[in-house]
Amino acid sequence: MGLMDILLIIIPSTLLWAAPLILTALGGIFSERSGVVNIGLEGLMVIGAFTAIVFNLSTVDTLGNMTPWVALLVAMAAGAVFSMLHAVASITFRADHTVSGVAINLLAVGVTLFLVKLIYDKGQTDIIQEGFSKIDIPVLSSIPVIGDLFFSNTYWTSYVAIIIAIIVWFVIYKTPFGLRLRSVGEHPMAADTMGINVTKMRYIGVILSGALGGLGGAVYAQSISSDFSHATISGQGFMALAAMIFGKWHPLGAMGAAIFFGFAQSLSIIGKSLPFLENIPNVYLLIAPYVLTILALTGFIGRADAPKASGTHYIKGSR
Amino acid sequence: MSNRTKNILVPVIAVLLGILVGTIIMVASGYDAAAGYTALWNGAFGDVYFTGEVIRQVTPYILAGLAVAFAFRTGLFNIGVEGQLIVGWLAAVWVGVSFDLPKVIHLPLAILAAAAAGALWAFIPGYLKAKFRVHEVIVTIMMNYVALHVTNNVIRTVLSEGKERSENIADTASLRSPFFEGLTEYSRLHWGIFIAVICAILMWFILEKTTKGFELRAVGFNEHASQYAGMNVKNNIILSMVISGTFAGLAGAMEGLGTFGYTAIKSGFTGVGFDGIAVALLGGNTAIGVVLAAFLFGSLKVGALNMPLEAGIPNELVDIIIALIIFFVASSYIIRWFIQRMSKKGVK
Amino acid sequence: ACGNNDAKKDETTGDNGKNTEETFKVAMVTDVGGIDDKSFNQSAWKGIQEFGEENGLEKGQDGYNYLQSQSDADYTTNLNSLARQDFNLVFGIGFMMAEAVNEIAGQQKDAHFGIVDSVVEQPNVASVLFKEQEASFLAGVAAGLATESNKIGFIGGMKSEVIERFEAGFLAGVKAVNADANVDVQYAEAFDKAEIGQSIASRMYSSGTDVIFHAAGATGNGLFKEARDLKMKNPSKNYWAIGVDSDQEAEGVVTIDGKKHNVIITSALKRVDVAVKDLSTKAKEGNFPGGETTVYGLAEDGVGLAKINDEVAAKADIEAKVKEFEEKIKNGDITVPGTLKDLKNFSVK
Amino acid sequence: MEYVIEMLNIRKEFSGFVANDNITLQVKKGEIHALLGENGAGKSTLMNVLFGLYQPEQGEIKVKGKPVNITNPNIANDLGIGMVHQHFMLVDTFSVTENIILGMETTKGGVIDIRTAEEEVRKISERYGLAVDPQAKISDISVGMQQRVEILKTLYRGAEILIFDEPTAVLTPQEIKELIQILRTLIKEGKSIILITHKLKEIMEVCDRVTVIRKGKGIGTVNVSETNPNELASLMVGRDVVFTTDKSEANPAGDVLKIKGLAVKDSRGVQAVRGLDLSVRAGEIVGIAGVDGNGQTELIEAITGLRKAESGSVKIKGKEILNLTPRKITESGLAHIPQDRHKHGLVLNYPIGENMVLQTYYKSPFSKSGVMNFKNIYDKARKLIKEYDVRTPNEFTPARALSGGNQQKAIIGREVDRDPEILIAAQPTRGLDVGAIEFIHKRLIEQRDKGKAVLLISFELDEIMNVSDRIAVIYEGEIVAIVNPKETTEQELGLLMAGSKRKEAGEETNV
Ligand SMILES: Nc1ncnc2c1ncn2[C@@H]1O[C@H](COP(=O)(O)OP(=O)(O)OP(=O)(O)O)[C@@H](O)[C@H]1O
Ligand SMILES: Nc1ncnc2c1ncn2[C@@H]1O[C@H](COP(=O)(O)OP(=O)(O)OP(=O)(O)O)[C@@H](O)[C@H]1O
Ligand SMILES: [Mg+2]
Ligand SMILES: [Mg+2]
Repeated sequence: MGLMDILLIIIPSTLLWAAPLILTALGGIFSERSGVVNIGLEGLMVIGAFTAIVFNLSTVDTLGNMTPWVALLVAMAAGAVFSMLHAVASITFRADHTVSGVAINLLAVGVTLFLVKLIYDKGQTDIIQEGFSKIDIPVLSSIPVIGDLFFSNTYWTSYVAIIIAIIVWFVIYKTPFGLRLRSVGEHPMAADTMGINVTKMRYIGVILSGALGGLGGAVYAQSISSDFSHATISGQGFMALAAMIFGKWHPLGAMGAAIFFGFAQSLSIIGKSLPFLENIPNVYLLIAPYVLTILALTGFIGRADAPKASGTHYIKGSR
Repeated sequence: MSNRTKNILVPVIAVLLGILVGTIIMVASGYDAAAGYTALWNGAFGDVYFTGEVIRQVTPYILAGLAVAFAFRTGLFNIGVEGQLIVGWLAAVWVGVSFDLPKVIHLPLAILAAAAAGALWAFIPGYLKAKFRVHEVIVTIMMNYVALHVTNNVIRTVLSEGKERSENIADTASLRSPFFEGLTEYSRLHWGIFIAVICAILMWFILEKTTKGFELRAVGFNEHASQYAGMNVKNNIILSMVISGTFAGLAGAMEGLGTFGYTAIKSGFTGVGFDGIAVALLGGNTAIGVVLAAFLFGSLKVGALNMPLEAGIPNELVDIIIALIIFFVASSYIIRWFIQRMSKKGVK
Repeated sequence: ACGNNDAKKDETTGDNGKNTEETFKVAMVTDVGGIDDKSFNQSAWKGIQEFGEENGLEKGQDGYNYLQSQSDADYTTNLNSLARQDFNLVFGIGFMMAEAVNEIAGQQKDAHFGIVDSVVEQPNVASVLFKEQEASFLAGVAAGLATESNKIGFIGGMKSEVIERFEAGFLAGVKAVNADANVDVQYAEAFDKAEIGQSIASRMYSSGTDVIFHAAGATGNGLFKEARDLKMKNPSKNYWAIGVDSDQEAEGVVTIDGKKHNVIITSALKRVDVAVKDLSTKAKEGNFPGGETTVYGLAEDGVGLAKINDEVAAKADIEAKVKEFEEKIKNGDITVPGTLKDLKNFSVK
Repeated sequence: MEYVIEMLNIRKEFSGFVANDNITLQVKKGEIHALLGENGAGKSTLMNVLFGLYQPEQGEIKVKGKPVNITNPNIANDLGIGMVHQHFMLVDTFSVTENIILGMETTKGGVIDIRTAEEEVRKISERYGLAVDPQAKISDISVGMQQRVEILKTLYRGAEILIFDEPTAVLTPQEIKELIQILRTLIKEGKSIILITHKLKEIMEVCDRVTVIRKGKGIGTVNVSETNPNELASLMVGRDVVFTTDKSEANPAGDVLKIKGLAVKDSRGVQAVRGLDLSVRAGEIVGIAGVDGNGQTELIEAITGLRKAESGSVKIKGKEILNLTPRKITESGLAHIPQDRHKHGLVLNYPIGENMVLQTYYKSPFSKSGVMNFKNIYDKARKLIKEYDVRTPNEFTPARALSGGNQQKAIIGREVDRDPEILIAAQPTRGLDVGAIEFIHKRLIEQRDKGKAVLLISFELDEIMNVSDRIAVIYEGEIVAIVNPKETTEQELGLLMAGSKRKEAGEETNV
């Protein structure tokens, strides 16, 4: 296999893996930038995946090939609503953010599987007929080399994820909303004295994380698993969390980290057909993505600092 | 109302609220809630067999909970308990099947091997955190996956010849107890529960009573002040992870030497390590809290298995209740506020 | 050793008078997959349901039932619960449950157990094995004849004896009909990771493979997804997949320009339902094969191949060859290798 | 006379504790009005009420004669009230401009228009003489600069009435001079100012009137021209206060601490201490005077083992301690009152009692073979709390809940009680009221009189002049002069600190 062939397989596969992670990690960024630790990303993805699949299955007859797109929106809404539990608990009720996040994860799995059994009377849903499929991006895919590598045999959702990452970067670093959001996560009291409603900003941050986490789950379900069961989301939320930290709470950094994870994963699968990797025992390829991540963090990324006030409660008038 | 009473009242109210909401969900979904709870109760305590199974399940929960709690108390978040548990399980079984020794040596050796393996697995994130300031959360998540794949590989290549499970461990390495089995109509209740309880006492003692514990907690709260006070911050971070990993490895030994008696390739995580996070948090990261929370969790989890059979209710309902209880405990501020109001009214 | 149990049994008998003699109750314990895993749990449950219907039983405590495990640690508890509920026959579905069945069978000596995909040597346990290799051999025949590129893929879940039988049989089948074809084998090391299945399939298809067979549970969902996606994008090309365990035809439907296509050639069937029903019937009739291992192969109708997709060009050819080999296997002319070691010495003459 | 601000009969409680009890404060237009009181008297609370951070239980606020209800900082801003907080309200990771415009961003098409904003900030800063770099990141600029940003924040919002809560506590003498200049400019531009400070000298210098509060109650308002520091101090404390600490002649003996050729780099890798020589003898207090950023922090950190030194030698009673661990150094007889009490001095989440044994917990009688003896620890803590007048509900209260002054007293108690050969006191009285300062100075001198060596690092020239027996002036990482406080003036010290004059230090250091 030539390099070009290898890249032709690895790049689309990388982007496919990365898309749900990017979206969910962006959600995490909104939440943590506002000062609320969100370990419940996994649960939010579960909600998104569940909602998308159920919505897709039940409306495909009327919505046709628009179904997956509408399902994304519905899943975002569901994620947003669900994340309000986290917001209420960790902001208004002053719950420990981590504890509340763990509860979100448990609750999401419990509720969705319970509902699947209630609705379908079985443990997993049917396969959706109308999901996201491989496409060649119009125009761009006809660019020589680059078009083949990056814009062919790929999924719209990967580009949606990348575009959203850029939008999130813009929102967080260029708009008044972003400035306020970050100030609330760094120094809520300072923000308060500047007339910014800390509680409101934090609620928005968490709800956005719910929407994006739901979107990530929905993208995963509709472009990869095609159904929903107990195993649909199994650890992707934690990988997204890792991508967020790896990317130093920066939208483009998180995107890069998610793509790196996707790349390492694809490499471990595709490695089998690479001449220089084919004789390596399978277990090394299997653990490579994780070991590479650890090495990358140790070697050249080093320390990453969370937003200063993340995980803390802002109580007016206390120090 | 004294603070102490409140501290006890809060989790109790949280549990009651969780059950209340669980009832509402059951009724709203058209299930018979009374039958559901009866089935849950019977599944956990209706029979000595099930009670034995509850305690059997509680055993690894206590240890996994202690592992998470210990790290938490020293300012670290060990999401890697799952991976440390898996390698502990493997190490225990490896010793259990590979040696031929008298029980007094074999069993302790197998347990120690598990503890050491868990400790080693936790040492890596601890070391990287101390030396390179690498976030322990990511490293422990990654180490979980590495543990899964590596142990599967070892089971296939070292513990068997391409098979999916190891041999059964020698009796001399087993925690199984004919006495308990007789007592509980053949549940898998084993001696491990004593190890778990001893570890809980140990954790309490280390953290609350020893100078090392004083240091570990101080480092968790304020690294700068600890350094100023002459404590070795880096070593303490590593030590904290190692102790946490030791507990996690022991949880693996409970599975390997007690519940199962062998190890098999896994296509996914056992979940015990992640449940340990919930146990620790529910238990307020204290030793006694962890024991109680593990007991609650174990009862619910084992009891839940009976719900579909006896009441036709999906056992996920119990997961929902557990999650809600954690929510309510976490939101104890609002419960305290409520108690405050109620008791004030009472005085008037 | 079971004084307690005996006492308990008597008590129950006294309580409701309903007992073994009147209704014959069966139940099964699944692994975490549940009874609709589109794989052997589902198939086993189908067998139990059919048995129940034929014998006028109802789902529930007094007829037929199942328990789903939430983790490996639950197998024992679930088996025990069912035995204690006086189910006359309790199945453990999957080789991972062998140890648990062994243990409980040792304790509950009066109850009867079945174990699928493994052997448990206890007088009150009937073990069920399948000759998966025979089904996958036929799948291999189909693949070998359907391929145009002579590149075929096999995706395994996790390495185990059962999956090895699938692999060995499949390779043998391909070899039997198409000496030029190469089979690219890759294991996902997971039964529930669709994205890994999809990436492996993507790799295989893009290097020219046109038929892929999977024995990987839900990981195989990714294979079907990839095949459907590629087909939709490139309707003129062939991206075939072969299903496993039950007839997975439904997973392969692609609608292109309003017309339905299917990317699944066929499925290698493992009729756990047949075996479970068969054993239950035997047990009910008092012929419970305790302590024995029953192997279900083509001859016993325990494995087989689903019907061939009409869209496959070589359909007639395949059907003919499959029929031919079916006969040969049934009458013992061919012994399909069940391990990779046996495969080396295998040849069709 | 017209008042811009009138706070009438303000009462503010914190769950039962009355922080402000019927206080009245009236500020005239165009004046600098001082608010004076001990630590914990209720000054910050009163100002937080005015700024809308707290709601008073009782009382009335009038702005320019009109009754107002200030329920949040936005309303205060709209009324033209701005506040420079005691603890800076700045986001470290933001630029100067971002901090200033936060909440009132200039936008163009929904996007922050940072260029225009920077221009605006530059204009305001020029007008009020507050030179700052609008693009600099907060974490990169000095405390003095940060304070200017705080002032700019209020001006950017068009504040007419500015509240300064202890602005000079964190500034160097140079910066204080500049701030005073800024205050005068502000008044000239028509603003009114409320100034909280513990430094009577500053009140006498810039203020027009002063309102004194004591233990939450208003004591009264006086014209500065009609009073003097002594009167103010006794009004504030409720008794007479001695300013220049009485002390006898020093009786120095042999060297306890001897530093030779010490070289240390700061965290950015810049040489901060360059071949510094200094010795401190038993029975004397050596004060280090210098402008912030001349290597004081690195010097202390190197001596105490918190930072690795490049080269040189530090000896305690002849024993080399350079680059040993903090524990070894402590055990060699060094005690250290750290400059940043929250970062280094205390584990805020630990009970104050356990903080009392932060360095000695592993020793008898506080522990035995690795097991703590909490009874002995808390016995000790109770003793120290009493002896050092640490005001806390009890020894089990978390250190976090104590006021800054009491936290500092606890640290001093702990350090002095260890009976060290050498005590290093870094900014020991920062932010404390005169009563507390007096107390701490007495303790330092007590140590000296017991024949111990004391090294005092402070930005407060008064403190250095009053307490030290010898003054070493640090400039760019070197000791450029050693002077006798009795034979020098603040002017001369100021010049030395600015590096414009060098005195032969050689023979004096080598006594
Ligand atoms: N948030 C709060 N909760 C409870 N009590 C408080 C709170 N803030 C202040 N206090 C109480 O009010 C008193 C006055 O505090 P305040 O901060 O106003 O003092 P201060 O005069 O500014 O002191 P300093 O000179 O040290 O700044 C304190 O002694 C404290 O007991
Ligand atoms: N959340 C709180 N609960 C109870 N008391 C509080 C709280 N926050 C502050 N306090 C009280 O407020 C007072 C704080 O005083 P303050 O912080 O003004 O001291 P300070 O001398 O100004 O500190 P610093 O020296 O750091 O400037 C303390 O007496 C403390 O008991
Ligand atoms: Mg104050
Ligand atoms: Mg103060």
